[in-house]
Amino acid sequence: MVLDGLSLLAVTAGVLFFVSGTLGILRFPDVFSRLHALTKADGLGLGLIVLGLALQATSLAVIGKLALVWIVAALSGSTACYLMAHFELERAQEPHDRA
Amino acid sequence: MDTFLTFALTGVVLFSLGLQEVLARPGVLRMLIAVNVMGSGTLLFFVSLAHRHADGPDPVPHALALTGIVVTLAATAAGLALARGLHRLRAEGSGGRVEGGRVEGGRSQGAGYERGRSESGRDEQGRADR
Amino acid sequence: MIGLEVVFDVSVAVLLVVLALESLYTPNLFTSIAFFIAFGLVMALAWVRLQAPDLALAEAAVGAGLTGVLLLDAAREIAAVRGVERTPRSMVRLTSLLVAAGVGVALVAALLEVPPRAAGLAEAVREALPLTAVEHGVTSVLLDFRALDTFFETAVLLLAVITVLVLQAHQHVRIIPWELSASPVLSGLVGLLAPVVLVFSGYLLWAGTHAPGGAFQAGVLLGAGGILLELAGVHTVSRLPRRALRWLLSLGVAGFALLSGTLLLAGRGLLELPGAGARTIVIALEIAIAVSVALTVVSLVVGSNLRLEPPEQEP
Amino acid sequence: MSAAVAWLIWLPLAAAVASFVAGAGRARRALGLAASVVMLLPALLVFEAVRRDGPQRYLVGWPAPLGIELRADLLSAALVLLTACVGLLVAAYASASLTDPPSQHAVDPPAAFWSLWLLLSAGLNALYLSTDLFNLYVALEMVTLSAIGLVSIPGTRATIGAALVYLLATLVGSLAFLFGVALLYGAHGTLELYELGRLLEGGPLAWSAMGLMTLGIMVKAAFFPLHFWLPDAHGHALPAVSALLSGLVVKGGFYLLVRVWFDAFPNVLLPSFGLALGLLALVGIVWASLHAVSEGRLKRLLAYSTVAQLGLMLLTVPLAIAGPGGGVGASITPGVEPGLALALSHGLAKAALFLSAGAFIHAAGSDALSELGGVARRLPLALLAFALAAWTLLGLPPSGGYEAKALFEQAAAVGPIPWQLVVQGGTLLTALYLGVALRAAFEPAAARKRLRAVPLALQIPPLLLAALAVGLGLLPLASGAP
Repeated sequence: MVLDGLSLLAVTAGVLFFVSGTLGILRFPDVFSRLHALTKADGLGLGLIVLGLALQATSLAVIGKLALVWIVAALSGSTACYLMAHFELERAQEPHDRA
Repeated sequence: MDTFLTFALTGVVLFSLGLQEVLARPGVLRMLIAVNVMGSGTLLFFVSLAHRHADGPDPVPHALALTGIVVTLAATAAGLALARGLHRLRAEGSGGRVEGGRVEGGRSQGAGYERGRSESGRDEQGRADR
Repeated sequence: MIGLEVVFDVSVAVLLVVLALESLYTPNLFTSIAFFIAFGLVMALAWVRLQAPDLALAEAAVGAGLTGVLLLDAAREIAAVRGVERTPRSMVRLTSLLVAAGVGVALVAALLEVPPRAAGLAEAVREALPLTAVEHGVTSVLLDFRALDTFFETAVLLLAVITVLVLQAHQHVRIIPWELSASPVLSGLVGLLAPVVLVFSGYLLWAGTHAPGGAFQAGVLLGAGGILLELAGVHTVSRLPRRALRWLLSLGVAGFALLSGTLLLAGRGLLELPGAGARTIVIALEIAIAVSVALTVVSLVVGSNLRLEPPEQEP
Repeated sequence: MSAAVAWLIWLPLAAAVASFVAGAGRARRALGLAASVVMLLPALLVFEAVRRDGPQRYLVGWPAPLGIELRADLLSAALVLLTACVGLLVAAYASASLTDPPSQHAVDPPAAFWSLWLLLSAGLNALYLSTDLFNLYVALEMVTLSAIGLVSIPGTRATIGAALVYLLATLVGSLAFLFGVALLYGAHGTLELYELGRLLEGGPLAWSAMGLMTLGIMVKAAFFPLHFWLPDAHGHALPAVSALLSGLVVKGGFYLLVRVWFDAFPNVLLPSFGLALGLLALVGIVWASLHAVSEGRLKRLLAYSTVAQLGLMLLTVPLAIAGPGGGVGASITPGVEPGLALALSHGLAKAALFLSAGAFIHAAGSDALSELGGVARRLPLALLAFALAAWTLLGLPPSGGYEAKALFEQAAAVGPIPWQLVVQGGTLLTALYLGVALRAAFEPAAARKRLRAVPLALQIPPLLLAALAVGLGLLPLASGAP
């Protein structure tokens, strides 16, 4: 029973972080702060949800797969965020040539 | 409102939505998006038919839907390549030199690929090759 | 707790329709594609709800991923220049609305006539499954019962690639120049991900015989890995010599042709797998399909005639 | 004997891979030609087997509901034979007309013709032989994508634009067809055509499934009013490609409509459906023929003629519905003989027309009718082919077209509506636009116009095709009921 309560708690916390990430995108003024909000909140949110699910997991393999999902998602998320920020930085300096 | 009916209805709605947008003839890219939505609707309807039995879904629609997804991808990829090709030809046609793409002579103006066509470049090559 | 499942189904269904509406009716093309990608991902969720994990794998990789990349790249080239969106005249929109609504109503009427409780071919597959080489229902249908469909499907993929390559030969389709300088972060990620993608697509291929997975999902995943490598500046597919590329692209159809040719010569049906050794045949066939799908995917997205060295003369 | 059915599908696919992979352009051409020649053998064997002892069934792997079965009756065997014959002669023309530039790209456009043509013939054979509805959908996609690839080979703005419109239209059509198939699977749990024919009764599901599938087929076969993509696609493509498209691909759509209407929905068919289709065909014939007469370019004229001739072929549907129903096991769907005869003679004649038009354009350097002056004297053989093919389309005595008209007369005499009057009217209009084309060829050559020499290899294939079209009349197809 305790495990169920804990995982429920973890998953709701995760969802809350996702919601805050989405709020971040809507509210923040420019690309960089939006990227920041999105990557941080979603990365942590996913981590919490994975934690919550891991508690329910029956075998170690499932926990391993969940952890792999989280690591790959976090890695690719932050790389994408870096690339977008890098591209935006370059684009922001040179004048806009295309609409 | 079990799973079958919910997703079957969604399939019908998506099919009609896509059909409506295609018939409204927006730009090429939007038509391809609309066609993909139609395809997803059709496959969703097909697979929801597999879910009308208590003990486990029927694998045949799943396999057919997988084939459907791959066929839709092939057609969309071909359509997008044609759309980009048409766009570049229009840009070329209107005098805009195309940077990057190697445009040799009359080649990209549409070599008819028929032996002995009037373009000089084509004749020598054809004859030399015989 | 049955209510919760229905709530979840209905919310996924509503989300699908809302995303489709958004994707079809937003004026800006890039937003429309973004919503289409989201639509693809929720579609994968719908496949999971319909207990079709194979389709969820394929939809997420193909529907959202690949089609999204192709659309974005085409939009970048087309919309960027033209910009203005041609808004269809109201008369055309009205007639299309009427026609679509008519079709929708007819289909709903037809749907009501579909028997709500039917097993389709589920029992037939379950009974015949032990006789086939694989335990997983979907893979047995794809590669044993309806192998002819899959044979034609690999031919359709080959056709798409031929059309795209013909256009690239005309230099009409400018290959994505990828101004992205191979930044250290990207090559770092690709360095980490490439082996994972390779191992995981191998696992997906192997799992296909007894669990969800199979040749197409593994092929698309391998293709995605190939695109990542091309993005990071490691030119694998585009450096392939033309002859080798053509061999690999047609490996799927060639594998099927080889198999069915030998079966015909042995007096069996066109795709009537022999009892003994059927499992190895299916696995070999899946590897051939996966490789050709992967190469097709990379050729469709990145294009393969990035000739860095001068065109060599064929023998 | 029925193994020949399997070879009919295996051979083009294996040859397509071989020619796609082959290095030098010459090797691809040789493989393509060789495959087209060898294809004749199984086609003849299957036709003979069907003519002698009725429809042939073939199990690809597992039996029907789970697996896919192939079935060849007289209708499909005849069209498979048509595909093989026309394909061989068009391949001969293409190997003479297409250049082989040294290979610089993964796929060099002219070399792609061969693998695309072989995949097209595999798709058509599968379309004619398969009895599984989803398999028919995938075969349709094969036919469409290979046709689109073939149209876009030259890479000019006109061909790529036409290929794009063709793709978008037929993509919507195939999804409509697929939704119809899904409905039928939902209702009866099987995809086998003839099994569904026994189970399906009238009702909202059957009508909407039939409606969707018919819409899909009409778009893919370019039946009036959904034919808008055809004139550009057939009008701008290479002559060899237009011959394949107008001669063969269009017949696939006609075949599928007949197969789906008469074998999947026999109990759902109402005479009013046939009437509606007949009226659409009537309007289509008149509309397309008028367009053809007013057309300034030769290949577009022939493309509109295809749309008009398709309308004529469709007239067999109302006749067959009104006509006496036959047993299910009949070797050919009863009442469809007129349409089949016209399809065969039109296939041969239209391919001959396009190939001879190719020879004319090769000489005159342009497709416009005004430029074709003096071609008649310079290219007697090609002109003879054009005239013979026109002779067939007009249904004059010894030709295949005459047989078709005769069959139409017999069938229409029974039915309530005098469809044969429409056939005669259609033939009159055909005479009009073919006359326009011939007159342009007989114009005296303009003074400065220098016509280029045309190798014999470009004139022989159309002549053979036209001869076959005329020779078709001598076969006992019409007289002896198979």
